[in-house]
Amino acid sequence: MAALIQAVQVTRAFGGLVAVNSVDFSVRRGQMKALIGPNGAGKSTLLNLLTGITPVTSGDIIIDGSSIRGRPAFHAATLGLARTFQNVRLFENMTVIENVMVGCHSWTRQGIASGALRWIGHWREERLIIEESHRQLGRVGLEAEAGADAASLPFGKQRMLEIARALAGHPQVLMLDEPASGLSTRETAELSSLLRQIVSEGVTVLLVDHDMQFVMDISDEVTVLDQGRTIAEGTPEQVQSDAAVIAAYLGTEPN
Amino acid sequence: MSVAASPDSRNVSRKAVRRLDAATAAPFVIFLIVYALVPRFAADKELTMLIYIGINTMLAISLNLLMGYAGQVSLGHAAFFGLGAYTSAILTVRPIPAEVIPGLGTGLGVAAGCAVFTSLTRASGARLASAAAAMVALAWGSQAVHLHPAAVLLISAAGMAAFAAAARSGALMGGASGLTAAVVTLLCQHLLAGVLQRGGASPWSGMVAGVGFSGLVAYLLGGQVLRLKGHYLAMATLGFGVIVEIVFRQWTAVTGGSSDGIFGIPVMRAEWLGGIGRMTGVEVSPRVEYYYLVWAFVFVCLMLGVNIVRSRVGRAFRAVHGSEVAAESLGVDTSRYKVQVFVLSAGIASVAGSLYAHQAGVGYIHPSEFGFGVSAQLVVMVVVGGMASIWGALLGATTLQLIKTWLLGLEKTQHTLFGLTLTGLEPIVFGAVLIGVMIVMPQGLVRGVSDAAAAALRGTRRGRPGGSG
Amino acid sequence: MDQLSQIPQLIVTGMTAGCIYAIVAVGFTIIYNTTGVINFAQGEFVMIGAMVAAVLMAKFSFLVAFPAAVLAGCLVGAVLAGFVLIPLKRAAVLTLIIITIGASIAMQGIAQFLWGETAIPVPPFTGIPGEGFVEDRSFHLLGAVIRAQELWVVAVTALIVIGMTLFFRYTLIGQAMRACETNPAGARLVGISVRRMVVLSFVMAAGLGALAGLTVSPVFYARVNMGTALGLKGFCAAVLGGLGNFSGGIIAGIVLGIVESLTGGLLWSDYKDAVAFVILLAILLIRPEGLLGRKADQK
Amino acid sequence: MSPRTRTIFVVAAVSVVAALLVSGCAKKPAGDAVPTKAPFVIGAIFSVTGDNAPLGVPEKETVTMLEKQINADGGIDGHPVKVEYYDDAGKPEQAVQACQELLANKDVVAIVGTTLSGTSLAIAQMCQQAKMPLLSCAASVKIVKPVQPYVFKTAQSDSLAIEQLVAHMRANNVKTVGFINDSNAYGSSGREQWLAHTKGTEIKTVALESFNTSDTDMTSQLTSIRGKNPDAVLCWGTNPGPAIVAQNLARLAMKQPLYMSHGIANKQFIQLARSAAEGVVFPAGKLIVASAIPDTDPQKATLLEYTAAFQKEYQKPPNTFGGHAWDAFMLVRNALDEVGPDKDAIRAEVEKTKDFVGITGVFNFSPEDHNGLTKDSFTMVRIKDGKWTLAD
Repeated sequence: MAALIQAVQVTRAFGGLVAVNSVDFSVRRGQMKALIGPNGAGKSTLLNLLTGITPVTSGDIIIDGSSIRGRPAFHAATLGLARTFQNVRLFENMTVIENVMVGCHSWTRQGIASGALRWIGHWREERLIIEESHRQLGRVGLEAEAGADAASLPFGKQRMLEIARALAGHPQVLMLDEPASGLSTRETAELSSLLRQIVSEGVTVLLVDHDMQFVMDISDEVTVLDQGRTIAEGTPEQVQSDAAVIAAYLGTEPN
Repeated sequence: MSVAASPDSRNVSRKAVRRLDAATAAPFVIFLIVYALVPRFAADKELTMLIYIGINTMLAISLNLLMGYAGQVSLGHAAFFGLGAYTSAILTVRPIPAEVIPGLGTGLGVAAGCAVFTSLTRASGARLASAAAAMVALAWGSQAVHLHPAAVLLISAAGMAAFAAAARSGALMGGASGLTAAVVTLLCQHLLAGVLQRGGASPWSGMVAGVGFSGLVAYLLGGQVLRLKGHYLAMATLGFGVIVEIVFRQWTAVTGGSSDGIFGIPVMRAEWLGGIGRMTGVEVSPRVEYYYLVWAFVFVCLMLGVNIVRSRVGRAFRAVHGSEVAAESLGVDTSRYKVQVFVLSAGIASVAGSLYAHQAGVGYIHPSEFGFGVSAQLVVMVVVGGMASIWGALLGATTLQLIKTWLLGLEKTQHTLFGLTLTGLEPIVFGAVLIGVMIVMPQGLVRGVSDAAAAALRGTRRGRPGGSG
Repeated sequence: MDQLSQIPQLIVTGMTAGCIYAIVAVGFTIIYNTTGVINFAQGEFVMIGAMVAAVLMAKFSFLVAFPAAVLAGCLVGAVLAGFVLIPLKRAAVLTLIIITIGASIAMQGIAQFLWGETAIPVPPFTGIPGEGFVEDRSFHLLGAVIRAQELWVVAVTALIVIGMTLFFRYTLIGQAMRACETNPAGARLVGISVRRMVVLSFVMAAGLGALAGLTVSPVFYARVNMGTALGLKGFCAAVLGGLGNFSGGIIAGIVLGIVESLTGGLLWSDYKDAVAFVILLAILLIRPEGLLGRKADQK
Repeated sequence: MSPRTRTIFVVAAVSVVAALLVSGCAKKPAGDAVPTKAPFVIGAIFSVTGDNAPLGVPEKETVTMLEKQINADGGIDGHPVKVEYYDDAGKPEQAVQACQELLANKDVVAIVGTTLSGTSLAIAQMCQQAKMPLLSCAASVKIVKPVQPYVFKTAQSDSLAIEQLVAHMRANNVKTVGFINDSNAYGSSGREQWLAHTKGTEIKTVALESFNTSDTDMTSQLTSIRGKNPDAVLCWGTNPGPAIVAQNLARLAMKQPLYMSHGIANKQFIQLARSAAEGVVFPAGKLIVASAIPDTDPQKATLLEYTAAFQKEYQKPPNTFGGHAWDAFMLVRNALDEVGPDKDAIRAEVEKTKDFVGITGVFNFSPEDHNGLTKDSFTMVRIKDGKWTLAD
């Protein structure tokens, strides 16, 4: 199967610091892929590169056949990428459901005049947006909080809301940056089942985490990053027994 | 916001959308009733005050869209207000001197060309500046040798195409922008000369021209400036505002400068709106008619504002405020929406400016009315009313006007305190009120008062079981 | 070109204005660095220093007037700090900015109420006592006339620059103030009282402003409406120098003063005041982090 | 902020407001003599605050003084005079609202003011439509040209000052002039008038510069003028700008004679400019040289009387601007005396006024001339030894 996301010899330097160093990386369609590595390995940077938020210093990123190099960050979303953030980035000035409604932005079209003058297209689309948003909220169990201020949710629910918001855009790929961090055991279990369900619906998932346990349970394939380079790639079992991985983890983090 | 909870029922969600809109419609109905009836109870004095409140409300709405919703601070908003007022006034009473027209037309043409160029190629900074320089050179060159208009168009388009190709920006896009520049230049020169010949345009066309001009300026400026954040953006907008005011003061040939300003600006008429007054049995003076005109615009702005913030694009604006990165990750073209809200905001401010210039019984503008102080006051109106609140803009503008009127009265009665005549108190009280409101109700009056009311209500409820209520 | 021979003179006068912009910029920077607030009342501190000095000079010796002027500035700074502090914890930056705008309007109003709107002449520090007034000494240099007071302005600026550098580099309090903005929570953890630092920063900025005001008042006169323009230009300088960057602000301030003077003298005096802002816009668009600021951190 | 501090703050704020309100309700001390008839109400709008307060404050002080005087003398025909004061802070919008307040008061028979041309122009149309006599104290000729029946002004048009200046320059063989003006309303108006007046004459303007009201140094502009080497420098502005110009000029060692406008006709200029004020020549109303003008001058007595009264009331000398307000107020007073509180009659009466000896000059109004002054209302003054003397 062709790769949905392909990073070719991607490098990113901040001043003198090379955070990601000529990494080749790909995600296949329908996969649940994980990207792991100790703290400071460059995972989040790589994710930011893949989603176009941070421009690459060199190399190229191809999503569904087209390069996003030099394109503005929102372009990746129009190609079917959606993501969540390590430290949740909700729109705190909006309600829960409005957050998800923004998520529908990429597949809706009504412009400012339509909204201002309440043209027929606005009504039609707004209905779709509300339906979709409720569906996504229901899926993550936030239906009851739809009208609440997003900032008032407890942390665990904020994470879920962020996922719902990302899914509302009907993405081909969902990228999650440390989704399990800060979640209780019960919440983590719920998250696992939600992710499985998402994959079963045909959405590709890319997980970034440093928590091996959580990742190993659910992913099909794992890439391990350390100090900006790929050090291992394979099934969870292969990776877990990889000497370099063990060294990297033991060397930096007594986990 | 109460949204029904059955996700799969189309019926319910349709109702939900409708119900939301019905809920927001209620205040408008009240507004319309009050709007129609006010002149029955208000004299000229109150109407004048209301006209100013109306104009300020429009300004506060426009700034609130930009600042409260999209999170882009502007400390130079009075500039757009002024551009609207001056464009309107100049076209109606102070037609531009003939010798300035070629240059002005060229300027407008090049600005339009730049707008097309930057929107097609996303060029900015130095690249845009060099494109502008190329267009200016082409325009001057072709005008200096008095070519046939068709030749001018051709040369301009071809020249820019060549330039763009050389600068690797795409020959086609360069050609399009060159063509735009030439077309707009010729058109503006022709129109301005026509206006000069006829001795002035009508106020309505002045208003339209003002919106067009302010929008163009906002588009060009916004595309560049809105990349900045926080204090830098505030500073850049402040700088823009100051520069525009200085131009109003100093470009005497066109703006009349700061000695006499522009006076004798004709009134903007709307007889049919006066009809509302006649229906309620009021004698319709020019001022009453103007009141109806201004508040009709306020109504439209309130409605557009309320509709926009609750639409797809409005949510995108607010998302930009919440988190630009997150918004981008959801496919929101943040730079585009920032420019869009900036242009929209400038357009509304420009309309307010035209209404200000064409005011019945006054018809006077002066550069001092569009300076930094006014910009700061607009920010205050927005914040006092409440950020991200369209109706709050109305409240903010009203509150400030009431304070001003109260202070005006203070001078008249010559209060004394401890033997001192209290005169010139306005700035002191005004400053103190600002600080007070910000400390006590940093969320603005709407939130502040409703929070306080809610707290009081809770207090009495809590007291009731004890029997003390 | 006779005009070119005017350049030394233009530079000298530009330098005087530039020094004041620089000191105002330093005031902005001090407050910005400890609180993250842009203090729009900074220019009014200059006005207060100048006015208090001018009013007192009429009756007392400079030995009384100068300390009193600086003290008055510090006091007003402390009061303003109080207003900013009350909501500081939960307030948006914009709220704080508006508080300073309100304070600036009120301060001008109070000053006008107390002292009226007329400009007050102030005798130069080292002048020749004349008939009813003190005439300033002046020197000739490269075709430019330099007044003694202008040397005082430059000297005071230099003193402030050196003082501030030493203060922030070598004193504990100075370092503590810097810690507050970078990481208020951390600062609190190690026992720094953020509140006290905020008050201190306002007091310092106000005192410096007042010092600048009294130094420059013999050249510019003392006027209650002198603050706004100086504040805005100083703000320009602070931004051009890269917000939060001391030496940047000072250099930018002086350069701004000189460029302004040169443009006014050689090109268009009508648009002299726009120069600072045009430069500001241009620089912001080309280098958003300011002329001398470091590249924005890439977190 | 703890709830307690907030409470304290609110209480403090409320008490301040309450104090203001209470003090407003407190009865004002009654005047010396209280005539019993219904008062005549006159509106007054001046720029008491803001950049133009140096003009507006003496105007208001003059009117306050006259109000007191008239009431002490038993009022006009037994009616006390009541003035309603408004401050427009130099802002057109505020002037419009103040004017609207006055128009709403049915008792107001005339409006005196405003201080500035801009604010006067902003309310002129409104007063005309409401048929309310307006006696502006501002200079711009556009206030009364074209003539609107209800709009008058008592300040001399700048053109009259320029006529005097030009005459003096001709006499002293000045052919080329470097012109510099404050970019505020007063200065730009002077510039406009100057250019219009000297266009096509033998006096050439070789340099044209401007500065801002809040500017603190004009060396750059003057340097540029020095480059053109004119026969004389003419500066048009109100304090302190012209004082700075004089000082900068002295320091640039420019030897050209320095002309100024009537905007510097007050002691402050001499205080500010110090020795640089020496030798400055400017046109001024006769007020400042009242004691020096010949006894035959019809204005002399009035001028000395006003100077003495003002000095007694406020312990400071009056200035030209206060004089404009004196003229405006007294014109209304005389009209009231003649025809009583009827706006149309007052207007007609003011328009008929002939040979009214005022502070600014001797007024002769007519339906075509609502200013009523000639260039004789100006005289040329030279500063000598820190004093005003009549220039030759």
